[in-house]
Amino acid sequence: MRILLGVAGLLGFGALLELAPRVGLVSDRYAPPTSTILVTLAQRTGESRFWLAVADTLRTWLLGLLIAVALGVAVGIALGTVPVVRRATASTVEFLRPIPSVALIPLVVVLYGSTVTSTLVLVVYAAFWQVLVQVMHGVADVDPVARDTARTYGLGRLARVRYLVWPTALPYVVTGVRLAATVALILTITGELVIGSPGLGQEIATARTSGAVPAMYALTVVTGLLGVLANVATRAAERRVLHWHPSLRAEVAA
Amino acid sequence: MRRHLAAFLLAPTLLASAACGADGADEPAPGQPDKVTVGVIPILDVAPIYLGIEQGFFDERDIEITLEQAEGGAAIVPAVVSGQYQFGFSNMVSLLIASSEGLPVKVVSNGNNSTGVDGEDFAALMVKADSPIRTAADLEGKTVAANTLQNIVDTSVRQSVRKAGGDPTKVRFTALPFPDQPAALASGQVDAVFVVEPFQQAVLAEGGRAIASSYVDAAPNLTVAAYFTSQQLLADNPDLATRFTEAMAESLSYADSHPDEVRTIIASYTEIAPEVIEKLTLPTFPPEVNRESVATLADLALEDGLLSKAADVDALLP
Amino acid sequence: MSGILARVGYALALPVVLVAVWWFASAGSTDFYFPPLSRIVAVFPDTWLSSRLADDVLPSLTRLGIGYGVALLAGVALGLAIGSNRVVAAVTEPLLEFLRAIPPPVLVPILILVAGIGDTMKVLVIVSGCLWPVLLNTVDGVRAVDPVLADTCRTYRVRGGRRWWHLVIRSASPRIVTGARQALSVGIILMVISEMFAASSGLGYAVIQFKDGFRIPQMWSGVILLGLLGVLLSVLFRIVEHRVLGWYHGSRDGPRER
Amino acid sequence: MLAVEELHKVYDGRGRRVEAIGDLTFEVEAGSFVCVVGPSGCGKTTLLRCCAGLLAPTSGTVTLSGAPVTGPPEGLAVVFQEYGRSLFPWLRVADNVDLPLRAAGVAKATRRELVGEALGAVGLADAHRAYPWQLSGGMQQRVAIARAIAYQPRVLLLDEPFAAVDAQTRADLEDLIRDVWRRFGMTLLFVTHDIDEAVYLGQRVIMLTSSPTRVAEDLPIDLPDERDQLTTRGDPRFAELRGRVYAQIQKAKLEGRTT
Repeated sequence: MRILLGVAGLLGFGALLELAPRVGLVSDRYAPPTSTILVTLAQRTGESRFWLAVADTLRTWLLGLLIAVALGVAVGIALGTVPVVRRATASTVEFLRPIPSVALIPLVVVLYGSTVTSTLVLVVYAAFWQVLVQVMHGVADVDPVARDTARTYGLGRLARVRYLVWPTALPYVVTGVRLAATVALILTITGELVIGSPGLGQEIATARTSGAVPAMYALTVVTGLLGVLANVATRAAERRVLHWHPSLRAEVAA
Repeated sequence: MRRHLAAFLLAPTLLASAACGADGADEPAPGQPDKVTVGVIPILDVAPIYLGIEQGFFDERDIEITLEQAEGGAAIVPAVVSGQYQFGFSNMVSLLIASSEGLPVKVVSNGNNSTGVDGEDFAALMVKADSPIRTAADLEGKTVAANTLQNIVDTSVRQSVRKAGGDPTKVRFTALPFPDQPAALASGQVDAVFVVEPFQQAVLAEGGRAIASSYVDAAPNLTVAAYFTSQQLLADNPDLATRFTEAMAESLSYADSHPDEVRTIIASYTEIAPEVIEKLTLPTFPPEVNRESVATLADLALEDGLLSKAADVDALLP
Repeated sequence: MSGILARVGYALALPVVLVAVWWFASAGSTDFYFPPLSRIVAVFPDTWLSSRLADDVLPSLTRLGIGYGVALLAGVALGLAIGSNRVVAAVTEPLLEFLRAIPPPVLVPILILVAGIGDTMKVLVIVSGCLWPVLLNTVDGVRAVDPVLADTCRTYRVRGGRRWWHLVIRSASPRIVTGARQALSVGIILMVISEMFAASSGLGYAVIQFKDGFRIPQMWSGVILLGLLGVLLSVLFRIVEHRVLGWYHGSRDGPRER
Repeated sequence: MLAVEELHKVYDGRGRRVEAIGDLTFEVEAGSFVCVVGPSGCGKTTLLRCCAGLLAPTSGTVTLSGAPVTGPPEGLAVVFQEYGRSLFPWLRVADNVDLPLRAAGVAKATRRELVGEALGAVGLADAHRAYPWQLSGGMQQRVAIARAIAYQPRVLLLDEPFAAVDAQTRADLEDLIRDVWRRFGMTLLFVTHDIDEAVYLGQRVIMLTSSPTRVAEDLPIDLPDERDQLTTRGDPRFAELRGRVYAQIQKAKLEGRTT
């Protein structure tokens, strides 16, 4: 029953967008009816250029996410495990985290022009913090009693990380990756849109400059669908990775 | 490169970018043509280089060109300086500002000039048909759209306002890409636009009317834009630079003498409808840069506060 | 006393070191795009404390304030409606999941078409991004209202506006605040992005103009200012959060005073 | 005052039909203190929620001084077992007590007086400005009771109110509730699983069978009105009555298992 209602909601929204321009509520030059958008979308999916753009976006997104997660986990564990280091770096993390990644746009454009590197820097910067914060919370969540027992059994620092810190931090890492994935996708497409590196974002920019309004809406719908797919995929991956884990994972307020 | 060392120090993310590295032009093997990337803007003014490639003027001189499109001169200059592009196309004011700010840029060939005829130039300051604005002086307190700011467009428009007896400091500018300007003007979000072809036709098609030919007001036979490179490339590969200049000179005179071919080539790199291309007013493509016009531009830019100190025009021009 | 000293010491140690490293590493730099930090700092006052403060910084912050405020109100109102009505929730859920997934900056070109290039467009861009975190967290918050507290309200006939405030909104407030914090970081990003498209004022616009004007030290100072703004707003948010959720932090950490 | 006639309640969950209450009929006279006790899981809480108008019975009726109860009626208050969750954590103690009065539109001066008196009655006169989470469990339940008193209900329903507090606090709260009952002349329906508590507090004890719940026995408690933890609990009559109730509950549990 719920699914029916959900579909009704979507259709209702589609119908609203269909009628608004037809009935003259909004000029159809700026808000084409849903049917035109879907037709354009169908046409676009026929062209290879569209799939190339999707591939570019996915590649930049996943590469950026990968770098961010690798850096985030490495730095997170490095900073998190040693209490002194953790306290010393806490303020720096709190200082750098809220800096909006888009502030780097002029910088990267000047350094790397409108290439994938520029967008990658944005994506990595934004996604890195999501992972780092969760990992540091995960590492801090290690039960002190467990840590002391491990030490009494003579487990070296590396062994402790492998057998104690990592399993405890894993649920946080996975949450961090899920949050990072969403942010990474947003920054990937934003980078393509504003900087002009190849991908869906740039397709939207080109559609805009050539005044192809229905194409702009169609591509926006695609970014939305991509976002939904990303959310579904990361949540599924999270369930699979953590199925063995009693769901005591706490999503720390990012 | 020292830049990556500096990047390395700055922040963890730039660490990531250092890993990706910037791609510079690789030295061509002997006998192989120079692989060269040129940054251009997808507007009318760059038709000659497209024609030059088509006519093989560059192949004859062992230059294999790929053209990359960008928003405006301000975006192309850093790309040329960083070596991402070897040559670039930019309006004169951006180049004047860049060189006065210490950027190692050098003009290697003229780009294009205004027609020099008031009211029949390839670019114009335009308003809506029913707009109360009659002359440029009426723009005081109004908003004018320009593709990027601090470039030749706002400098020339200010000169038109000055010439019409208005106070240019009271005119507000908004950065808006050329393709968005006709719609913004039609819907009244901006009071006036300065558009080059083919967007001039688009505004005319919607009943817009020109109130000034700012490029003509700025200076007679104004050199609007030019092709440039970095001092770095001039030092590393002077021969490539001279060959590029010769090829460009040939392309420019070819374009000047074959206006109809200019129109057909435009269709290849823009999404302009053929019937509109027929009605376009073409700029002129003299091979030589009009030095006085550039000097006037430099004075205007200084007066408008775009330059922090007087520009050394001779250091910039070939 | 030493406790505070240690805390301040820890907090300042690394930042001071990093700034020093940046200062000396870039001291001799003649690289056009990596000017010495000393030059950036020297340029900072007369770039930002001049007329630009009123021409660019103020408009940006006003637009952010209005957009964020509208998104907060709309988000909470819609969240309350959706969270408390099962049918409405079922109908809107997939639609919200889709609209939430659209990267907010992508809406800028569309909003330019629909709302032009003036301040309305910029505020709408900020609202379109900030709305979702608040809305979705409010829905979760409303659903997490304690049934015993709800029964208490029914028994004592606490109804209407008073019920909405004391039962629903106040018990959902911890989640709403989480949403508000996420919305703030999105808001800042959208403030900058909306000024990079078609603008004649604002922080994002100013930084782009410096870039296009090849005034790199000023551009860097703009980037730093944006960073400081991000940090300042997150600190301000934490202060407000502590006042609004004093009871919540107290109840979570267990009775201390008694 | 409060009459329950042939109350019947069935929970129709997904594929599971649970007959919480079979057939209950009893009456609580005005001003009396009636306890209800039964084996765990015999629908005591369901009964109380039906009486409070929070839950609609499948059949049968509950009437409060003649009027059928379809929703939470006026002049009725409830004290829940999870005291922590029935107080507003974001309101100070005084505001928690004051909220129902504000909802009922009582004048400000009267409200301040009622709140002061109620908090005084439960021994929390100095805790006006504290937050609930700053108080111990027992004190939080006192706030809930104070809130009920201030509301001046004709009927007060208590759903195992002292189950979640330690023994000593429970004894104090038992004495407090008796004192409150006598002082404010309310009608009380007190649901508990603690047999001793039921006998110690109630004028009557209604014993329920296991589900489907019926009234096993309605036992008047003829202990003296003046009661205290030492003498009353030491009284042989108390032990006798307690034994009676205990046997009845054991019987009900056995029946529950066999049917």
